[in-house]
Parts: sequence; C-alpha cells; structure tokens
Amino acid sequence: MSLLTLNNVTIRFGGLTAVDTVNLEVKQGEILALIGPNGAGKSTMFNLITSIYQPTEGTITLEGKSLVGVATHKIADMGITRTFQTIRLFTELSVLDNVKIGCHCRGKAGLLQALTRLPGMKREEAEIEEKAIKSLEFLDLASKRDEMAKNLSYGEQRRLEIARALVSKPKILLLDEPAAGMNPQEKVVLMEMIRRIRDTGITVFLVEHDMKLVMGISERIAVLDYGKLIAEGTPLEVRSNKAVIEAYLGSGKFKSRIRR
Amino acid sequence: MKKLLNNWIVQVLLFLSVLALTALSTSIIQDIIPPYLLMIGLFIGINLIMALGLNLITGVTGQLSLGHAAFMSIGAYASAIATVNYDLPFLIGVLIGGLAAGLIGIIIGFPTLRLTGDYLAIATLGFAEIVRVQFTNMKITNGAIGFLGIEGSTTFPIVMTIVVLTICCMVWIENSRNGRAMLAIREDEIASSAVGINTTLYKIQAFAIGSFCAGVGGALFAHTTTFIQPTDFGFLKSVDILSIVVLGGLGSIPGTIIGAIVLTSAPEILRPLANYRMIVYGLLLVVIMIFRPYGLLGGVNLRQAVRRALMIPKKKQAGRGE
Amino acid sequence: MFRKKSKALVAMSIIMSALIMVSGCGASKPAATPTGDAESKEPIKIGFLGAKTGDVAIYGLNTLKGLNMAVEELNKEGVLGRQIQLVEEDNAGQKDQAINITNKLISQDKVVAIVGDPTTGITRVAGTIANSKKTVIMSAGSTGPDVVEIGPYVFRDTLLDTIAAPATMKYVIEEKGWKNVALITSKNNDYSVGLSKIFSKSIVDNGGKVVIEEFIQDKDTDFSGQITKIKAANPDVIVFSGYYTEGALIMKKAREVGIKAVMVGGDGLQGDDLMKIGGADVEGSISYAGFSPEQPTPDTEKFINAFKAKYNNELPDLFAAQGYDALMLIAKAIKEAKSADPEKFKDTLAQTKNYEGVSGTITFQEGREPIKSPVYLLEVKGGKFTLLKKVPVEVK
Amino acid sequence: MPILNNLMQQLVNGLALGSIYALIALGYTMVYGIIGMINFAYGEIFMFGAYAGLVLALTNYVNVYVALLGATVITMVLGVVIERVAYKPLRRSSRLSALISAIGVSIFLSSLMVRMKGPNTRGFPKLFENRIFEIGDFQITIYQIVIIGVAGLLMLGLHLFVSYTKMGRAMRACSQDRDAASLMGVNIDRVISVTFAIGSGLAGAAGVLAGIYFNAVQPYMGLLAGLKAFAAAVLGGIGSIPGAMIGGLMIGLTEILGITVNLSQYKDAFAFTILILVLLFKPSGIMGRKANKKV
Amino acid sequence: MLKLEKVDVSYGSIKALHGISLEVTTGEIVALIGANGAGKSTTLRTISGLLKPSNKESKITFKEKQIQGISPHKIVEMGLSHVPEGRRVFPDMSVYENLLMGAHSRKGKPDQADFDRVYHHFPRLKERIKQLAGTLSGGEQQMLAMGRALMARPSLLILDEPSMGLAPMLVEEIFHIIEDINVAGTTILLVEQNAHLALEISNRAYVLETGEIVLEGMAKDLAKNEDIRKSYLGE
Repeated sequence: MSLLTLNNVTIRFGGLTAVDTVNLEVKQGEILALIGPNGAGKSTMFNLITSIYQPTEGTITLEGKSLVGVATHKIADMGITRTFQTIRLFTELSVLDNVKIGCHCRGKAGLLQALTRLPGMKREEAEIEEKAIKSLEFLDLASKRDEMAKNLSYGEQRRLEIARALVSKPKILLLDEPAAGMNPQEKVVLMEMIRRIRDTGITVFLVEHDMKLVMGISERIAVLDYGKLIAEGTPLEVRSNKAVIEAYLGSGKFKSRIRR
Repeated sequence: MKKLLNNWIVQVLLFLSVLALTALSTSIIQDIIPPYLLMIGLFIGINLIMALGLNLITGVTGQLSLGHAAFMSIGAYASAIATVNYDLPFLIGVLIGGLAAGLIGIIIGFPTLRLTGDYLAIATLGFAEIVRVQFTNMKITNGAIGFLGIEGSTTFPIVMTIVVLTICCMVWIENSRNGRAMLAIREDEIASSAVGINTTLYKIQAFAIGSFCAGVGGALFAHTTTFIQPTDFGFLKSVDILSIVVLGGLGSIPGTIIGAIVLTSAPEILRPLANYRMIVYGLLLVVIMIFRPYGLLGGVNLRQAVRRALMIPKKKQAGRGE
Repeated sequence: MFRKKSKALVAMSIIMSALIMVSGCGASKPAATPTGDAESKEPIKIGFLGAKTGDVAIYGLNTLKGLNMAVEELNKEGVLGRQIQLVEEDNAGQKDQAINITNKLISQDKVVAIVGDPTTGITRVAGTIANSKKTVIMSAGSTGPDVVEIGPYVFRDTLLDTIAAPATMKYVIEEKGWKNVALITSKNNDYSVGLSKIFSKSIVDNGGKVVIEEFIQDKDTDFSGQITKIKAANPDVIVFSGYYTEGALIMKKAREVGIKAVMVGGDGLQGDDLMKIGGADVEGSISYAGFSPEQPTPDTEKFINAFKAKYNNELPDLFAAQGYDALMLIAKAIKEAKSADPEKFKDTLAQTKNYEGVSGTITFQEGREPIKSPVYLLEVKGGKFTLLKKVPVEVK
Repeated sequence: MPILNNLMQQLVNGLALGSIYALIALGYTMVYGIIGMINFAYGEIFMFGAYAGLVLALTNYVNVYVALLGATVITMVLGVVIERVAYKPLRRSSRLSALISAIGVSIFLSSLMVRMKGPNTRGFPKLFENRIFEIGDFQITIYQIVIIGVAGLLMLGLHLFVSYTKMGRAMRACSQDRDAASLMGVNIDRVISVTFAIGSGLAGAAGVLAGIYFNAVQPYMGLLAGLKAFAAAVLGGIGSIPGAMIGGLMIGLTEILGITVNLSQYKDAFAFTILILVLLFKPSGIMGRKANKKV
Repeated sequence: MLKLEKVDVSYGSIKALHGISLEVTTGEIVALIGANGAGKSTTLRTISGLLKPSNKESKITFKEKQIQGISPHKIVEMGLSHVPEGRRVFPDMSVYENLLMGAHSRKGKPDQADFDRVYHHFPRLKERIKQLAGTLSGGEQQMLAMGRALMARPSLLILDEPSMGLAPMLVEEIFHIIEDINVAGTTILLVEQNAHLALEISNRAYVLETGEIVLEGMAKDLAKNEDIRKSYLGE
C-alpha cells in the first residue's frame, strides 16, 4: 500500500539539520498534507524526494526502488512530478508549450525524428498535444492555451504548474503550497481540483499553509517542526494535538513581563 | 487535398521541391545580379547559417557561447584539408567541416556545459583562443601563413539551398520534443529537470548542432575566400555572429534572418560613414539593448503579430513592450 | 501543422528570391560601355584595392598617393588617346570586404586592371577573383609566396624577400661580422613567418649561427620574457622578421635591459613609426627596401620632386613608389599592346624587361615573378632611414 | 647557476605583467561582486587610461605620478558615465542584454579611440630615466620596480579602503546581501557608482603602468588584456578581491613561464587552458565561495 | 508615528496587497499576524521602501512625512529600521562589522554608547564580537540582526518573524528582549506567525488574510477571538 517511503531521512546543511530522522509513508491514492511553521523543512523534504538534494542519512524509496542518488530528471520518469513554492514556469513560452514540455518524460522522439518528421513522430506529437489539451481542460485553462505563461494571473499560473506536472500521469504529485497567493474563491476551486486529481488515481502529497484547505481535503496530515515530524494523523487528530497547536499558535508559556 | 498533404511522402517531395526551387531560382538570379551584390548575398547566407546555429545554443537553449568563431575555423580548416589534401568533392568537404566542428562541440561540451551563465561564456571564449593559437602553430594548417589553394567552389545557389535547409531544420527542431526541451532549459533549468528533461543531454545536443552549423558556415567561407588564416577567426568574429543573433532577437528565427541581413550588409551600407562606422555600430548595440533588451524581434510572436496587424488592428499587441 | 510550414517555406523562398531580385535591380545602374574596345573614347578605368582605414591603412594610403601621381602624369598625354580614371575603394584590411570590392570593381565599375593591396593575404584572395574574371591585378607590395602562381593575370612589382633577405644577411655577417644571431618571428604574421624561413637559411648559408630563436605575436606588447632569454644568449645582432611596431617595441625593451646589439629586418620595418615609437632605441637598425629617396637616378629624382611638390614636401616611401611604378607598368603595356583589353595587354606586361622604374629596375621573369635591382640597405641614423648600401641584383 | 638566475629574472617579468592583469581584474571582480555583471568594457577603460596617460605625459609639465593620477581620475569618470548610460537601464534585464551592451561599449570606445588618435601604435614617452639595478647576476629595471610597487600600493590601498572605511564596508555588505544593505541605509546606486569609479580608476592606472612598461599604447590593446584579466578574475574566484590579485599574478607568471620553457608561441593559450581547468575542477575559482543551489 | 492608507502592492500582474490601512502610534508594540502568504512580509517591505506601492492613492506616512516610493536608505535615515525575515546578516563580516553596518545611516562614527546599548540587550554578541556572522547559530544571528538595526537608533523598529526557525527557549529570550527594547523607548511593529506570542507581547494587532486586513483590535481582545484560531488551524 505504501507508495513512497521515507526512512530515517536526515539532511544537514553545514551545521544546520534541516530535516531530522523523518519516517513517513505516502499511501497509494491518498491526499497527504505536510504542514508546519515557516522554515520547518517542508520544501526541503520535497527537494529530497525529487533528488535535488541528497539526504545525509536515510533512504527514500518509490515502490521499493531507491530514489537516493538518482538524477533529478529521472525522478519524473519514475512517476513523481511536482510544483514549486515560488512558481517556476517557462514564462516566455505559451501555456500549451508549458504543458507539452511536462510530457517530456513520456515521449521518445529524438533529434533524428525531429529532422525526418516520419509519421511515427507526428503521431507522437499529436498524442502529446491531445494529452496537453486534456490536462489544460482539466485545470480549466484550455482557453488560455496560446497565451504566454507570464501573462497569466497568479492563480492561473499555479494551476498551469499543476497541469504541467499532471500531464505525464505521475504516480505521485507533489504540490508545494499550491494555494499561496490565491483568493478564497480560487482556493475553493483548487480544493475541488485536487480532489478530482486524486480521483483519477494519482496520489497527492502537498505542502500547504492554508489550514482551511489542508483540513478540508487531506485524509492524513503530517506535521513538521524544526525538521522533525511531531505529529501524523487525520485532520481531527492533528488539530487537537497539543504539540501541533503549540507549534502553530505558540505554547502560551510566554508571559509578558510588562503589564499592559 | 488536406489528406494528401498529410502524407509523408508528399511532404518529402514538397520539401525537396522547395529545395530544388531555391537552387533553381538562385542559379537564375546569380546570372542576373552583379557579382558584387551576389557576393554580399553569399556572405549573408554564410553568416546566417552560423548565426542560426548560435541561435540554437544561445537563443533557444540559453547557453551563452563566446567561441562560435572557433567552430567556424574548425569547419573551415577541416573542409579545406579534405578538399585540398585529399581531393574530396566540395560538398563532402562541407559535410566533413560540419561534422568535425560538431564532434569537437560535443567533446568540449561535456565538461564545459556543466558551467552556467558567465562561466560558460568565459570558458567558450578561452576555448576559442586556444583553438586559434593551435591553428597558428599547426603544420597542416600552414600556421599564420594561411591555408592556400582552396577551390572557390562555394556558389550562391549552394549557399542559399543550405540556408533554406538550415532554416527548415531549425524550425523543425524548435517544434519538436527536442526543441521544447531546449526552450525549457533556457527558461528554467530546475523546473526542466523536474519534468524529466535531461538538461546536460539537450545542452550538448544544441551545442553539437550549433557547432555543426558553424562548421558548415566555416567550410563555405573557406571555399569562398579560397585562402584562410587563423586571424580570420578571432574573438571579434564570435562577437559578430553573436550580435546577429542578439540584434535580431534571441530565439527568433525570423529575427536571426533579419539580423544576418542587416549586420552583414551594414559595413557596405555604412560605407559612407567610413571611419565612424564601428563607433556607430558599438552605439547601436547599446541602444538596441536598452530599448529592446530582447532584440528587434525578441518576444514577438510573428505569426500572431501579423495576424493581429491584418485582422484586428485595434487590439493591443502582445509582446514585451513594457 | 506541416501544411502551414511548407507554405511558409515556399513563401520564404519567394520572399528571399524577391529580395535578391530587388537588390539586383537596384544595382543595375547604366552599365559602363565595355572598355576593351580600342575605338572607345571612354576613360580607361583602373581600380585601387587597399586599406584606407584600419590598422594597415598607412600602406594603402601611401600606395594611393603614388597612384594619383601616375594618373596625373599619364593623363597629360593620355593612353591610346584615352584618359585614365582611378576607382578607389577601401577594404579596411579585411578579407571579406576585399572580396566584395574586387567583385564590385570588376563587374560594376568594369576596370581593366586593379592595383592591388600591398598585403600578401588580400592579394591572394583578390588575385584569385581577378584572374578568374580575366582582369589584371598588380600588387604594389606583397612579398609572400604563392601570389603570381595564381594565374596569368596576377602580377607584382615588389622586391622579393627571397632576393633581398639573403643579400642583407650576407652584408650583416660578412661586412659587419655579426655571426651570432637572435632570430625573432611574429608567429601570427604570415609575412614574418615566411621571411624568417628565408633569414634562417641565409644566416646558415653565410656562415652565421642562430643562437636563439624566439616567437612573439603581432599586437603583443609585453616582450620581457623573450628579451630576458635573448639577453642570456648574448647575440651579436637581433634579426626580426616582422613589422615596425613590434620591432620598435622589442628594441625599446632590449635597450631597457641593457642589450647592445642592433636590429636587422626586412622591409616590414619600413615605416616612420619605427622611429616614432622606438626613438633612440632603434638607432642603428638595418633593413632593406626596394626604394630609397637617397642617391636617386634622374627619373627617380624627378618623381621625388614632383611628389614633394604635390604632397606638401613629404618624401615618397616604398609604397608610393611601387604604386606609381605599378600603374606606369600597366599603362606601358596597354600602349604597347595598343589595347586596353586585359586579355591582350597582360601578355605584353609579362614581357617587361629592365624597366627603369622609380623604385628600381624591374624585370618579369618567366612566370611573372619580378626581379628588382638594386636592393637598398638602409640604416636608421638620426631618427631617419639613410642609405647604407645599394646591392645590385643580377638578372639571370 | 644560470638557469636559476634566468628563472628568477623571468619571475620578476611575470610579476610585473601579472600586476597589470591583477589591477584590471580587480575592476571585473568588484563589479561582478556587487551587481553580478561582467563589465566587458574594462579592457577598453584600461586602454583609455593608457591614452589619457600618454596625452598627459606629452604635455611638458607632467611627471609620472601626475600622469597616473590624471589618467585614474579620467577613467573613474568614464567608468561612472558608462555605468549610468549603458548598464543602469539594464539592471533588471537579463544578463545577456547587459553583456551585449557592454560589448557595444567596448567596440564604441576602441573605435572612438581609433578615430581620435589613429589606429597605429604610439610610443610612450619615457617618464623617467631607466636604471638597472644589479643584484648579483640578477637584475631588475626601475620600470619593473615602479610597476610592481605602484600596483602593490594600489592593491594595498584598495584592501585598506574596502576593509576599514565606511564606504568599503558598504560595498562588501552590498555584495553579500544587497537588500539587507539597503535596509541598513546604504545608498545602492551610490555604492555601484563608487565601485565602477574605483574599478575603472584601477584599470586606468593599469593602463598608464602598461604604457610605461610596454612603451606603447594602441586602440585595441584593451581586448586581449581585458580578456586575460577577466580570466584572472574568474581564476581567482570572481567577486573576491584577493582572488583577483592572485589570479592576475598567476596568469602573468604562467605566460612568462610558457616563454621560459620555449613555448612562447603558445603563451596566450596557457592563460585560457589554466582558466578552463580551474573552472572544471573548482568552478568557483581559487578563492571563490561555493554558491548554494536555491530551489 | 506610522500610518498606511490604502496601500496596494503588485508583483508584475499579481496583486499581493489590497488597500491595506494600518497605524502605529509612538511607544506601542503592534503585531501583524496571519498565515503564510497573507502578505505580512510584503507589507513590511513596502513600508521600508524595498517595494513600491502600485497605486498612486497609496499613502505611507512616517513622522508626518510621506515616504511611499522613497529609497530604503532615506527611510532608514528618518529613523525606521527593518529587521528582515531570515535575519539576513552579512555572513562574511564579523559581528562587530555587522553592527557598524547598522550605524551606516548615521553621520560620523557610532559611539560606545550605541555598542553598550546593544551589548546590554544582547550580552551574547559581545562575547562573539570578532566571530564571522555566518558562523553564528540561528538565535545569535537573530540577535545580531536586531542589534544591528538598533545601531541606527531607530524610533520605529519593524521585525519580520523574529521567532522563525528558533528553538522555543530562544524564542522566549528574544521576545523578552523585544519587550525590553520597547520599554527603552523604541516603537515596534512586529510580524509573527506565532499568534500566542505576538498577542501576548503587543498592545494592538492586525490580522492579515490574502492581502487584506480582516481583523484588528487590542491584543487582549484578539487573543480570545475564535476567528484567529480558525485562520490558523482551519477549524
């Protein structure tokens, strides 16, 4: 059942331990959220999973295959795609091209095919285009296909990033703060979309700060604080977990020395 | 009709007939127009072939190379050696020139393409200087004295046919999976690898194709001037080709074409300016960069712009006009 | 997708063709009447190909001065009853521009002959074009190999290094007794590389010895490394085969570290800048040339006086004299062949024997390679080139 | 010990040449550290400095120090003007645009000088009499002493300026964290101008020193010198001031060493070969700090 | 002392702040709280001049002078110091030099009294005076960043997430120091995601959500407000 497994994962930058002996399982078909205060190491976790960083200790496996030391570009091939906390689109390219590029790992055509333009290559191109358009439709961006990515609104850019990650039909989709900067209506739409993504059989693992969204859609929530996993469970469990409340709202221990 | 045109064989025939048409029309033209203008046209063609190659490296893939002249010189010398020392036919020589440059491009690409941005620029520049010094000191190239006795086999129709061929290949590459991967690398390397693009592979591919074009251009150049020396391929030659790409608009094929036409004929057009020519040229580069940092046609979707200009003239133009 | 693209391709090729057509039409000015025709009273056009700007401009500009002198003189009487008209173009010392200009001169201006660039590299390129287009080209300065071999239309009227360099070395070794030579070559200068080969052979032939061979490059400015090594080798003389700029800089550096030996070189050292840059440090330097305004023959004296009168009391240099001679040689051949058709007068030109030019006696050997006599050995004295010796050259 | 002696002699030559590269390299490195751009026109500023020195030296009242100072001031102004006109408008554009603009400036300056002073090499007047100091068999000319001495003093001055003055500290702060520096009340535009002024001034001074030492100035002298100085800056670790000095000296010494081992014809290749090797094995240069990949 | 009126800020085509208005009066501690991405840091960066309001109607008044669109260095000179998120100390400079940088905006040399004031609040910095800032621990870097800002003798100190990434013990220490600084006469505007902490320490607070102020009031009252809990924990 476990799709992605993190086992005793630790990473240190210089003296700083950003992620500290984390054990976590992502189960097939679930929506799992990773939350925690700023600087807790959430994005670092994603960077570890996508092999942008290598763990100092511990193992990360996808369906039993180790991801440690695998080249970043092969991770997508293996079935993990992601979005980024600060949007990373191909801004000077069209929306459609952005999504087509997302299909890269599912294509085969090489230079020779590009130059000979044999029917096989064109069939593949047509397939890519079809997939890309489907993915855009799924995220309600089909009407913007010829716009340049940089001309989209913030919410649209976030959705385009998801469309790009989704088009290659990954096993796991990593969403890094997908709701950041969205207005409440957009967030509602986003929640619905994430649910639909999961319903197509793709496991969703997200980092998010918006608690309404997290509580609303996740089946399980993992909480990271100072690089350590301090809680794991259903939204209800997590919400009432004392450690979590302290991490978020503060311990309440601090007492002002000044009477105000 | 539509179905017929979608047939691969028909398309191949169509493509070949375009090439044939180019060859034919240009060979008719070459008898009509004076050799002086013909020669300018020929140099425009040669520069365009090289600039299209650099456009793939710098404009499309976003890897700044300041050593394009080195690949040009490798192509020039390799082809000259092939046709003069080994009596091979001219076109084979051109091919050898391109392949030699492409091969060296790959060999150089592997280590250097790990570098990014300015570091890559300086590494390619250094490499070009090394190549030039090497050619100055080699026996087979006849050092500074120069390589003599190359046949003047380059003709206008040949150059123009290769130009059309190169443009087609570039358009095809840009509109393929490969081309999209290269564009993605230019835009964002980290996001590219996150969607599964092997950035090193595509950078090297772009570098190899770009160097190949430079080599072909060099071969054509050698068989035009009939005599080549290492000093023909200095740093300023690299800058010349880069200026074509940048002036026209990075990543834009029509832009590169315009850049090649403007900058190659500029010395002839600016002839009245005589001594002020290079001063004006330098200023021009600065002014263009300040007012159009992405080049004349950079960021302009030509098809869209033309369509909009023709059909909905009131709507605001897309582009970078901030 | 493809359909659109092939359309675009067709469109593109049409546009391109149209563009070229248009540019072609724009240029077809009223074409000059063919000039080979003896009946014609149109002027005979002669092209000038050389640098008026760029770093070798000084050669081109001086050649042009000599040419203008010749035109003025010829037009007093006319050639075959026609005037000579000079068409000037500036190639800035660039090879590709030289190609464009050569084509323009021949096809657009319809010149019958080109008085060519004094540099070897450009002469080769332009010579190839001129020869294939059956137009006479005469270089007024190129000395490197493989120039006249291009074909029957290619000439030059220069003193060849193969003649002058051995004569110079003979003088240096036998009469001055400087046997231990430091030989310096400018590695990226074709003239220097070629001349060094001749020098090193004639040094050995005359019983001398190259004690150290060093390399520099044109445009280098730091020679401290090479000079340090040369000082350690302690030569009698420094032979430098490159141009005057580097020559002057080498000598300045040599004097700075206390080397006493003088410099000997080829006609590449001929240039006022040698003294301007080098000052006292190049005093005593020896070089050869195909021309010297000192001890002139009566014809040469006439030329010098006319030149001084025209150009503000300036003395003509090697390039002015050779440019003048080049045009005079061509005019003489046209007169003798009674035709301004290059196909005809090129043969007459090739027959020239013992022509008394202002830059010396010129004979074209078989294969059109010139022999010039005498070789002028010049020495820098008081900041000027002064005649050291005239070495006559025997025509075999 | 003639070989050792020769080597010592060459070491001095290399040191003198390297000092000149180092001075230009400092300009590259300082600008790169602060605004992250390659000011390709530094070679031409160096050339302008040499010509300014020449023009000053040809007036009769001027001694070496006045020429040096004058050229430094002129190039400082030039550097600041170039920054304002050609680079500042591009500060938010891509690096490539700024680089091309810089190449444009460099072509403009060298062609302008051709126009003003002609294309030919000009001799540099002797600003003082040559003297040779013999130390045993080994000798050093007064020119070499002046070059190494002045370059050394300038570098020491720069080091003191950057380490101990308020402006110097502000410059370092800018290169480490520009936003944070502006929150401390640092006027970024002013720091950039000062950086250009100092960098250009050093290049100008190097120009005069080169004029004195090589005896010649020439409109295109900036190109190769600039490229090598840039190589020196990268070699030392671009952005690092001691790195630029070490890089400059290394390139100078390697070049002369190449000549010493009878490979003078390859000397230009040496600088760049070393550069490429260093880049491949330690991309951040000898003294450079490794940049963290940010995602 | 500080007043924001209808401040809009955009990044390119994306609007980050929608007409924010807030006020800080002399002597108080004001907290700006809200979830990540709500626009807290953007607000602070706009106040200190790093960002410019996108709307002409936006007004920022500091000490009766309008400061919107003015360069950061001029704002610092007027007596407003900003301790940015993530501390942003100069890693290759010593602690001492970092402190000197803090005094950059003032004419002449900082006197010993300034240093003494910093050492009084942060005795640990005195021990590490020669150490490179990059080698300090997170808490020490936060102290340095605050001490550095104090060197400018600000009348208003704005702090962006001083607790971020620090262990609870350290957080308490830092917050006690913030109080001390305030008592010593410096007005403070504080951004903090730890709501308990922020509300405990401050007089008044504003709650920011997606670029808009949704709640404001006395800290005591807000601490009891259930909506806060919601916007943090999504209840």
